[in-house]
Amino acid sequence: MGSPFERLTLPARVESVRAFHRFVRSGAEAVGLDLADMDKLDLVLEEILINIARYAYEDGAGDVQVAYSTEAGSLLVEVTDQGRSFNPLDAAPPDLALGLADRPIGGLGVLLVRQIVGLLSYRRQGNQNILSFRFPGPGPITP
Amino acid sequence: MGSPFERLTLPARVESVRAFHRFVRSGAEAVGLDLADMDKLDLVLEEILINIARYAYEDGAGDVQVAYSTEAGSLLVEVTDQGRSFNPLDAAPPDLALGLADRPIGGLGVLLVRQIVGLLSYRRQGNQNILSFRFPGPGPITP
Amino acid sequence: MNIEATQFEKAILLKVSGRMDAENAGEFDKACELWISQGAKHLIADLADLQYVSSMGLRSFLAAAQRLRSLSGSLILCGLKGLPRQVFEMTKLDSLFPIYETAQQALAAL
Amino acid sequence: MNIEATQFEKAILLKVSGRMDAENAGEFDKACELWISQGAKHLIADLADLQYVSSMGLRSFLAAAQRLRSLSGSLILCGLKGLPRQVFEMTKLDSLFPIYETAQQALAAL
Ligand SMILES: Nc1ncnc2c1ncn2[C@@H]1O[C@H](COP(=O)(O)OP(=O)(O)O)[C@@H](O)[C@H]1O
Ligand SMILES: Nc1ncnc2c1ncn2[C@@H]1O[C@H](COP(=O)(O)OP(=O)(O)O)[C@@H](O)[C@H]1O
Repeated sequence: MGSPFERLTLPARVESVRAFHRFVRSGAEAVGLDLADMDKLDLVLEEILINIARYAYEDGAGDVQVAYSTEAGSLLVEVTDQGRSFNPLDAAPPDLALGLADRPIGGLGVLLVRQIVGLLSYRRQGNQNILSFRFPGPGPITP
Repeated sequence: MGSPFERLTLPARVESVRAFHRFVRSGAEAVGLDLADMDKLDLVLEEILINIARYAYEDGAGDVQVAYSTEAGSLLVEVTDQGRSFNPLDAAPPDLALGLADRPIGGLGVLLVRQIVGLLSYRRQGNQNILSFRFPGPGPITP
Repeated sequence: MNIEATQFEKAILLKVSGRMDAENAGEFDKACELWISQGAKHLIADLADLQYVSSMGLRSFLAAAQRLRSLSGSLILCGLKGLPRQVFEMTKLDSLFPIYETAQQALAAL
Repeated sequence: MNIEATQFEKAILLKVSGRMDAENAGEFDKACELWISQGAKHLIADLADLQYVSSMGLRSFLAAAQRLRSLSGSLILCGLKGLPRQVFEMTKLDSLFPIYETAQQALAAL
């Protein structure tokens, strides 16, 4: 079975994102992600974390936990918050056909996550939102 | 354990590549690869198959087999030939610093495979070369 | 992230390098505001050495472009490659900006 | 793959669309040869609608560029995005060609 999860919990704030990036970097290195994939992983994490910081907590203060586990060639990442229930898989996609003048400034974070991660899983467990995804670039087969 | 392998064997010729593309497409769809990843998978396969067609067999004629298995969110691909022993992981990388006039026309196939697939596994088994790789885009976690 | 500005006759060239994320995208906003307040009509963002950009960076590019457009100017991009290129393509923002391959080309076209 | 040629005063624009693979890259070689034999100095390959290119296609681009260079001409690329862009970047071929964002920009620069 998979290796146990490494976990880091920090306040859900913009200023925590880089610390989470450094935290998952060890896992990314352990599974041999190349630099391009590491940047993509950082991007996905940043988008999820920024949204939690901005939208999850009514009073604007709360924590977020990032956990990862390195399984055979693959990084499992799980992001957990205790904010309002939000399933990004149900979010309406933005209208990408609008011209410059009409294009709203924003609404692209969830889209980027879904495009990069492909399939994403979401579950609501008690008062928690748990988003998870696996991050290998196409990898080697494992016997 | 993983699902059993689907297998297709064809002559190692340029003209077989598109048939192999169609063959792996079903596996790619089964694991939910998006269109961008399918193109990357096609590219990796084409590069490997073209090289086998061009270099593997002394007398220029032989077969190649592509096998795939769809495991939880991940496509395992295995390419087998009976040609001369060739481990692409040992191939010297081309010199990418050369200018237009000096740049050899070629030598980029193995490089592309290694860059896209990240880690690749090779084994020589009897008289066979077996190249294998896993092709998920970053995918969902599986319970 | 580092932003290096060079003043040309018809535009300001902003060479943005490194990583543009939620924490520092505001610096790009400020650089744009500064040059716009000094009368610049066209800003050229050279992204050839930009390694990473998240959606907070995209917001900044979009906001600056809309602001300049309302002043009959423009935000022009060049050097778009790697992950930033992919991010612009995934969000279809690449169709909303004048884009040139190099800063030289962008300047020559003004 | 489809190749559509348009003759301009200073260059031939070849709009290459679809998938360029080992089986059909030779058609691009032939199109280039044809125009070179008719005296074309500069060919512009517009790849905006090229969805896929493998290393056999890269060979064709490189060969045409070297051929044209020896005739004091050039192979100019434009519209490079998506997977083809990534393939050019991974092989560092993007540094060996004059590249423009659009065919219009490429033509204007000649
Ligand atoms: N963690 C979250 N909790 C609640 N709502 C969220 C969360 N993440 C995103 N949203 C909602 O989804 C919308 C789209 O998010 P996103 O695509 O990142 O764009 P933006 O944040 O720029 O609006 C947000 O405007 C917000 O309403
Ligand atoms: N299946 C193979 N069997 C034997 N030699 C191979 C095989 N694949 C590749 N090679 C060798 O590796 C070299 C590099 O291959 P590649 O990167 O695809 O470039 P190219 O085929 O254009 O030379 C080839 O020139 C060939 O010598």
